[in-house]
Amino acid sequence: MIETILLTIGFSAVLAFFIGIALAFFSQKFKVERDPKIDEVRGALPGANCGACGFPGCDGYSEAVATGRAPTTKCSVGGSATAETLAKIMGIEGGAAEDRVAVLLCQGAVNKTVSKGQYSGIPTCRAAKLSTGSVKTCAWSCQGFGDCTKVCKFDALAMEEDGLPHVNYDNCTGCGLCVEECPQKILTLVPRTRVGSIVLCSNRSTVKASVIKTCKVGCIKCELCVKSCPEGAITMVNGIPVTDYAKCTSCGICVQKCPTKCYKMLETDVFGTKKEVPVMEEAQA
Amino acid sequence: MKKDMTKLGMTLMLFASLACASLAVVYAFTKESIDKQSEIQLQASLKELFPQATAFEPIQGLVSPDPNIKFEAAYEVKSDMAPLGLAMKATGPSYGGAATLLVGIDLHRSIAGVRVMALNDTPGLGMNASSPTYYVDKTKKVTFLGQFNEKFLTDPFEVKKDVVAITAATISSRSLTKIIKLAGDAAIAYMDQKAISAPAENGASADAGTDANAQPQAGGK
Amino acid sequence: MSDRKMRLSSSPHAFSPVDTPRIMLSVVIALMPATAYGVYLYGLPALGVVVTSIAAAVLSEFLFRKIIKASTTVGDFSAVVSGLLLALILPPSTPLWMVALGAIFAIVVAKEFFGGLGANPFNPALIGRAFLLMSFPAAITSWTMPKGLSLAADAVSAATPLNLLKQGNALTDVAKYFGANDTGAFYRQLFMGFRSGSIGESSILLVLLGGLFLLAIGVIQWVVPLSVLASTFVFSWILGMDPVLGLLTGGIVFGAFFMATDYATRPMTPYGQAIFGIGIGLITVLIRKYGGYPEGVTYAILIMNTLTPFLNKLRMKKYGFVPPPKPAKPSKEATK
Amino acid sequence: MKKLYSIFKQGIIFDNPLLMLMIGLCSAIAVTTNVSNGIGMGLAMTFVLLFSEIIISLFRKLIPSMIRIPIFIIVIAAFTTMVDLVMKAYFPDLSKSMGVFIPLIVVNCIIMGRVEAFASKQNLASVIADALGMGLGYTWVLIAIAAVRELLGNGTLAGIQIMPASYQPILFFILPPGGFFVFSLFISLNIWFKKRMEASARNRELVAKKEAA
Amino acid sequence: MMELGKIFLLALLTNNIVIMRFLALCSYIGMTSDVGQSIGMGFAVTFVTVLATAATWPIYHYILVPLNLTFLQILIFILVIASLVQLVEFYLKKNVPGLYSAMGIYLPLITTNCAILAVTFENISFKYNFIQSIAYSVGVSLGYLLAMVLLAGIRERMKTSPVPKFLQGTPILFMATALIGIAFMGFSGLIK
Amino acid sequence: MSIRTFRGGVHPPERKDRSQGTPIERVTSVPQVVIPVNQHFGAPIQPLVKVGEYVKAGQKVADAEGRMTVPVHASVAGVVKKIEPRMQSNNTEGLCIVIEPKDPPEGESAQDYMLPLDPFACSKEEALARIRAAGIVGMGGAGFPAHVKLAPTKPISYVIANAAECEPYLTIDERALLEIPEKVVDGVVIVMKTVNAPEGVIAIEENKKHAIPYVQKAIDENPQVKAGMKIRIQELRTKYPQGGEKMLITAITGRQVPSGGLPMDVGCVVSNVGTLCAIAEAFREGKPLIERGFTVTGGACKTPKNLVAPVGTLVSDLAKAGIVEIDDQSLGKVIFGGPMMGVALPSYEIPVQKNTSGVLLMSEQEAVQYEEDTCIRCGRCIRACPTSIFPALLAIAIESENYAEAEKIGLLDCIECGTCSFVCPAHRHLVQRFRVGKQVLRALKQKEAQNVR
Ligand SMILES: Cc1cc2nc3c(=O)[nH]c(=O)nc-3n(C[C@H](O)[C@H](O)[C@H](O)COP(=O)(O)O)c2cc1C
Ligand SMILES: Cc1cc2nc3c(=O)[nH]c(=O)nc-3n(C[C@H](O)[C@H](O)[C@H](O)COP(=O)(O)O)c2cc1C
Ligand SMILES: Cc1cc2nc3c(=O)[nH]c(=O)nc-3n(C[C@H](O)[C@H](O)[C@H](O)COP(=O)(O)O)c2cc1C
Ligand SMILES: Cc1cc2nc3c(=O)[nH]c(=O)nc-3n(C[C@H](O)[C@H](O)[C@H](O)CO)c2cc1C
Ligand code: SF4
Ligand code: SF4
Ligand code: SF4
Ligand code: SF4
Ligand code: FES
Repeated sequence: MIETILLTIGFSAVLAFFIGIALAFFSQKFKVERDPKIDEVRGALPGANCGACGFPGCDGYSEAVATGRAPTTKCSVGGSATAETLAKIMGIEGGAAEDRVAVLLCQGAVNKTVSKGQYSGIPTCRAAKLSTGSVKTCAWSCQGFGDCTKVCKFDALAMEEDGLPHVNYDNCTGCGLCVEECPQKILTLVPRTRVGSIVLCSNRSTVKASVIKTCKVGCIKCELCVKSCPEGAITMVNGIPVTDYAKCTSCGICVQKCPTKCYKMLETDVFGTKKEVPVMEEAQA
Repeated sequence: MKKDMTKLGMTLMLFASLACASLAVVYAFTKESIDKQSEIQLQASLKELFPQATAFEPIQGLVSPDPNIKFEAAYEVKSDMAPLGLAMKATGPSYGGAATLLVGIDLHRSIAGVRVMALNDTPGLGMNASSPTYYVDKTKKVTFLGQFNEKFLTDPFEVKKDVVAITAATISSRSLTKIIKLAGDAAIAYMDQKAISAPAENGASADAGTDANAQPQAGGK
Repeated sequence: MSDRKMRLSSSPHAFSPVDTPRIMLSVVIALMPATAYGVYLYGLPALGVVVTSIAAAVLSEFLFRKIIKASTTVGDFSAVVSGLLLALILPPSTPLWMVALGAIFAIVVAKEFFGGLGANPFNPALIGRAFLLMSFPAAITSWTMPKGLSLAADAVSAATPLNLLKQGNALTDVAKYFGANDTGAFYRQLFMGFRSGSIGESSILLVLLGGLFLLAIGVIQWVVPLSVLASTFVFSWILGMDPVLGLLTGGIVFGAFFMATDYATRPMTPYGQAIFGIGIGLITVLIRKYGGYPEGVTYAILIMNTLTPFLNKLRMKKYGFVPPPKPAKPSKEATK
Repeated sequence: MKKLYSIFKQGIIFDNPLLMLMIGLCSAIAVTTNVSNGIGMGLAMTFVLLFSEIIISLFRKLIPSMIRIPIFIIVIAAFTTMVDLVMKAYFPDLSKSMGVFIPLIVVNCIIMGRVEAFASKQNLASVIADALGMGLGYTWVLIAIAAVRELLGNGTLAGIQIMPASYQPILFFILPPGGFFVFSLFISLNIWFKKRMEASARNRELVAKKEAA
Repeated sequence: MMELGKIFLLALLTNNIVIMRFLALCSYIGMTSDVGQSIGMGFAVTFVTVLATAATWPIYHYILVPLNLTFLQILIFILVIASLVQLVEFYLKKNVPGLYSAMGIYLPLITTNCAILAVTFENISFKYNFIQSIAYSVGVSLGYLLAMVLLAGIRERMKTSPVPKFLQGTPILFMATALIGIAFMGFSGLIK
Repeated sequence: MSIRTFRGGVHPPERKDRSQGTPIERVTSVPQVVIPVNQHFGAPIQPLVKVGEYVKAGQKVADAEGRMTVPVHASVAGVVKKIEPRMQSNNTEGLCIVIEPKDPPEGESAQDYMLPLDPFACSKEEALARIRAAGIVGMGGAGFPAHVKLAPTKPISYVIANAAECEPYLTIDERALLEIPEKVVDGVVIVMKTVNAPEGVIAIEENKKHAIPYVQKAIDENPQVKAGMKIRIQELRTKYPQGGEKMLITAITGRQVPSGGLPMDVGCVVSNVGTLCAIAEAFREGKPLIERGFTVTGGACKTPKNLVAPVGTLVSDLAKAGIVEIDDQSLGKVIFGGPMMGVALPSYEIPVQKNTSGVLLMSEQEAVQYEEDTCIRCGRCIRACPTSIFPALLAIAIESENYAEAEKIGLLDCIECGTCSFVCPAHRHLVQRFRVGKQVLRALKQKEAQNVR
């Protein structure tokens, strides 16, 4: 018995000693070959793997950052905090990534717009647009099949009863996936801190009569906003009024003047409204 | 770095030695019992086949005529020096791989009994061969292996003729029957060669008597 | 022009009248002669099996989809086809509760769990049969004599031709067992369908009739059945078995026309289908010759089902196919 | 004490190694053809888990991180061997029917996972709670699966005839595909259960919020 | 020769390590989301299994048995396999970087792959000689590869099919394996 | 003469009998025309006229520089009323010039045609310039600029006149063969001369066999043919999409247009019968493409007929004028083009364009629409697809967003003929999926190209 034990100990000691040395040797070897920066950068990223940075997931981006192939500000999910950390890791001055959120530039709820016909086909915005031009008579309207909601990885978009996607600004990270997905290009990224007025309509038709016919909340090109703005901050660009935020003082005159109520104040009407108030009820009131 | 590595090696060595040492202790305590296990099982089975036996002497030189079936061991069974028969441990292919049987052959050139040492067939089908509660003859409560008791090796040993098959396991039935038959034939050849045969009348009748006690239904055959 | 909304959709705006229910019904129709003959041969028990199987299949599909709150699909009749096919490949003496269990397993586990019609990777009816075979091997391998053969009014248990052959009986003996004088007569008898076996497979003639009907109306294509039958014939022959008998027994014809052709589980591409069929024939023959069972169509088809996703990759060249420019390897050729 | 209990509870359902974490699956299905095997395997596994965790936790400060994996392996392997030897010596039948699965405890992902994630960081008491919780979580699932399979597939439980004699065993359940089948349903059941628990927790939260407001 | 073929086929089909013997399930579930990946993993495992057999069989028979240390089998084998994996990784990285980038990501997963350990144990407990052990290990690991690839194929198919919610994810993979298993029952009895 | 065809395809119910027998009717007076500025495949062009301006029929009203542009002409003489976006036959709003007919001032002609040009006396450049100046685009559907197509960069061995008209319902090409075969033949010889092709083929489906004698006669009487030019008639099996140019080329020459290639890669030029007539008119009469023939039919159309009307005529105006009687009660779907490839529109207040070959007014019963079921993997689509791509597999690849696989299967080779959707027993929206898929794939490729740069 003692013999067995001694033999065992001797044998295992020799074996383990060699394995220990070998392992230590290998792990040293690996250490040298790996760029520790990649891991460090990877560790600083939020790990959502959303691809908004334009690289295949967080891993791809961290490699690109570590090798200096990509700027440190591409991760919109992590926002400025991440950008700063990355900049620190890379030892460079980091411009902060802007903290933005998605805003839907259309208020064409199903009860405010006119459908073009009885569409039947693949229930996605892209397919509907391709086959019918637009399922509503407004060619710029939200198609209402929620392609955008399907790509959002942060549960920030949901189709509501009114047939429009609603953004939950608490969840939105400004990754812009929805903006890219929307075939109508009516979602846009707006800095979270932006103040001022914005037109929630994308109808670029120059024919006033046709806008009136197609949508109750469309911009009818009356240009009252342009004319009424005391700061001269609003100009018509391509058939749509555009606010110059450098000039806009949030006085709210344009919002009041707009006959179809498609001009809104970002800080109160857009970001201010909580999701609990569905647009449908507002319409009935 | 070198020092580092040596330190790591030493730590690992320490752990390994400790682990192995404790293993060695456990091993030393269990060794005997493990080694005995298979022997115990074999002895127990042999004893079941030949209750009066006092000695099992390993014998050599039995070769199977079928390359698929191997005789792993053979024993001459004795009761106080008087031969009782042979016991063969034979392995051959069955439905789910190798099957190992212990076949006892008595001096009357008939099967004294069969025990399963290893079988890997389908549970509920082929495995029923080793089940003590699966009866091929429900009225008489004869198990699949039980039907071989007292069966003379001059019989044809053909499934579905003189051997009742396990339902839906004809393959297992046939393979096991074949192993039994080959083992039996080889044993008889050996006995003939060594001129081992039933000694006095009374001894034989005593044998038959005990067997009949163990398997009362076999008396009908 | 009125205010009514026009219909809008992508082209085309016209559709063929052949839809899923119609296809499934045509399979049922094609199976009718074989079913009727099976009922004629084995009487009420066979009818019971058929009715139970179809009812259990349809009902379980309906209830399952209700429970998971999916749309009801019994209207496409695919469950009827599966249920009927399952019944036809079971022995007529199968206890009805087993039949029902098999049908439920087939529909719920093999089909609905995977997403329903068209999404199942394995042939539901065959999974049902394999499930029963492995669960109750005794019941699913006990056959009865057709009534007409024996004088007894009640079911008489019997062996099937393949069973007898597997047990090493000579062909002539097997022929005698079925009351045929010589092998020629025996072949003819097998072809016409007077013998023991599963409910639907007895008469090769009627099965062929149904199969040809499906071929004629374009529900199935010839590639799969032909490759199955041809490879069974060829491989039987190569392995030294009677190739004609190989086709006449063991449900290979039935399997080739009705089960290997199952849309959801056979490959969709012609090359894939050819290999699929050849594989079925080969595995069937291998199982018959070396396997644990006398008959292997069920497993042959199921095993080939596992390869379907890969066989689907064997596409033909598309129209105007231009081979992608190969990375030039002139140096090697030059040295040769 | 409460903390220990919650650690213990975690392994039984919410972080059940088999159903939720889905590690250590191999042994789970293979040995569950009857309940005795399930119990034996569960206990063997719990034993190895418990003692490995204890040892690692005790020595955690002495183990250099660079060679921690080999050391874990050595410790686990040592205990596994002990179980193997003991079973062979005193439960030969059980040992035979579980075959290679006892030695395979050594690569069972559960043990490695727990040792790495838990034992190498926590104190002795939590480690024991964790090991027992995980072990019990593992064992009950094995027994439950085994019970279903044995009952339906053989009509018995732990070898004792339960179903009436007229019951026709459905062999499918004790054959390998039946193992996968039963296990699959177990997982989906557990996922469903967990989802329901989470939903009701969320509901409670919402209600609480509303009441507060 | 026949014997070797039988050992190989039994291990490959009839007693398929994953489908009939429930081993290596972790990577079976984890690494089959696409066919290419499953093939990569399969070959990596095949390579390591054969190597492990070639290493452990002599160790057992020429070191442990003479020294009467067979009870150290588990410990020694697992250590040998773990080191082997590391060694292979190191070697590939340095000398065959092409293969490494294709196979490297799978290697760490292999250490805890129970199939490899099972094979090395069974080589001993089935009393195989060296050549038979190699045949067995090739059969088992190609069986693993086969199972991986088959499931990957079905998974690819299931990507677009409306699997009921309660089965989505892992449950349906096991369900698919159950059905593959039913199909594989056809091989049972084929090779005896 | 053997009947030729291609692999795959279907034979949907023809329904041509409804309008087959009615001779072409010329519509001359319309209350207004709405002329979309962009009617061609290529770069957009700009209006050249202002609101209130008086224009003559045939006067150029919009044009722009650029190879892939084609001018647009006023189709009636009158006053430009509006220039604004209107719904066009492709379901989108686009800039249209609205002209109200008005007699010209005393003494002036209402027409502003070019001078006739002898195609056999002019240079190739002059001929192409004439074809462009006449505003000719492909009238078979795609609206591809004819002057671009007729300036191939590869040698051409066949000029094929596409008179297959494989779409159900449509009969206008058939009527052209019966009524003005000489113009068709003239068009063929002009094109042959322009592209320097040795052989011309007029491809006719079997179901229009009765037109062959007329065409043969026109061929025999054509002076150029008499002078040695070679034109023959090829009969084709009646099968959709026999008129697709790839299928046509394969049926006639046995050659396959390479993936991603053009007909000229296999030495062919394919032109629709209407296009050929328009070319003939542009040379012989100097008349730009301001009129086109089309079939108005469908279950909700009480007066199925073949019409020739000024480009820009609103179908609703035809209805108001009683030229076409429409059963508004049963009308369910309005389609510009044939039932297999046409575009469904929200109303029939839509102008007829240069590439409008038919207006289908389908009744509700005809215009059935189905919910999509899961694919039953029957393989019908695979057998029917004329390009031998695998629609069912392609759809799966797209659904699982595996665009690399989709491209490999042949997404970009799909000609969107709709055969697969037609035959699908599960009513899968296959073609629509491929259209969307193409769009996404192209976007992905573009993105990739940008990333590389
Ligand atoms: C799942 C399954 C397991 C089987 N297991 C066995 C077995 O263990 N032994 C056997 O001889 N046959 C087994 N078989 C095979 C059949 O039961 C048997 O080969 C065949 O039906 C011939 O049986 P019979 O002639 O007894 O009816 C099995 C079959 C299946 C489907
Ligand atoms: C499609 C199909 C598949 C079948 N598969 C099997 C099988 O795998 N195993 C089996 O024993 N019988 C199977 N059968 C039943 C057999 O064909 C047959 O009833 C039995 O094996 C004896 O056949 P025989 O008449 O050719 O001897 C199947 C029948 C059909 C129609
Ligand atoms: C599926 C399909 C069907 C077509 N059918 C016809 C047809 O019947 N007649 C026709 O003239 N052009 C048809 N075309 C258009 C032709 O492919 C081709 O574009 C046309 O003949 C070229 O002539 P064009 O440029 O003069 O229009 C079809 C195209 C496709 C894709
Ligand atoms: C030609 C044809 C063959 C079929 N064969 C089978 C079959 O063998 N088994 C089955 O369960 N269903 C069969 N079906 C019915 C249906 O396709 C089956 O329920 C699907 O497999 C379910 O997805 C068949 C249908 C057709 C049209
Ligand atoms: S915003 Fe765009 S993507 Fe979202 S539902 Fe509307 S049209 Fe679709
Ligand atoms: S709403 Fe749009 S921008 Fe915001 S997180 Fe979702 S996808 Fe990204
Ligand atoms: S639409 Fe495309 S995929 Fe469908 S049949 Fe036509 S070419 Fe083939
Ligand atoms: S025709 Fe429809 S159901 Fe048939 S394979 Fe094609 S897509 Fe699937
Ligand atoms: S791979 Fe076997 S337990 Fe994880």
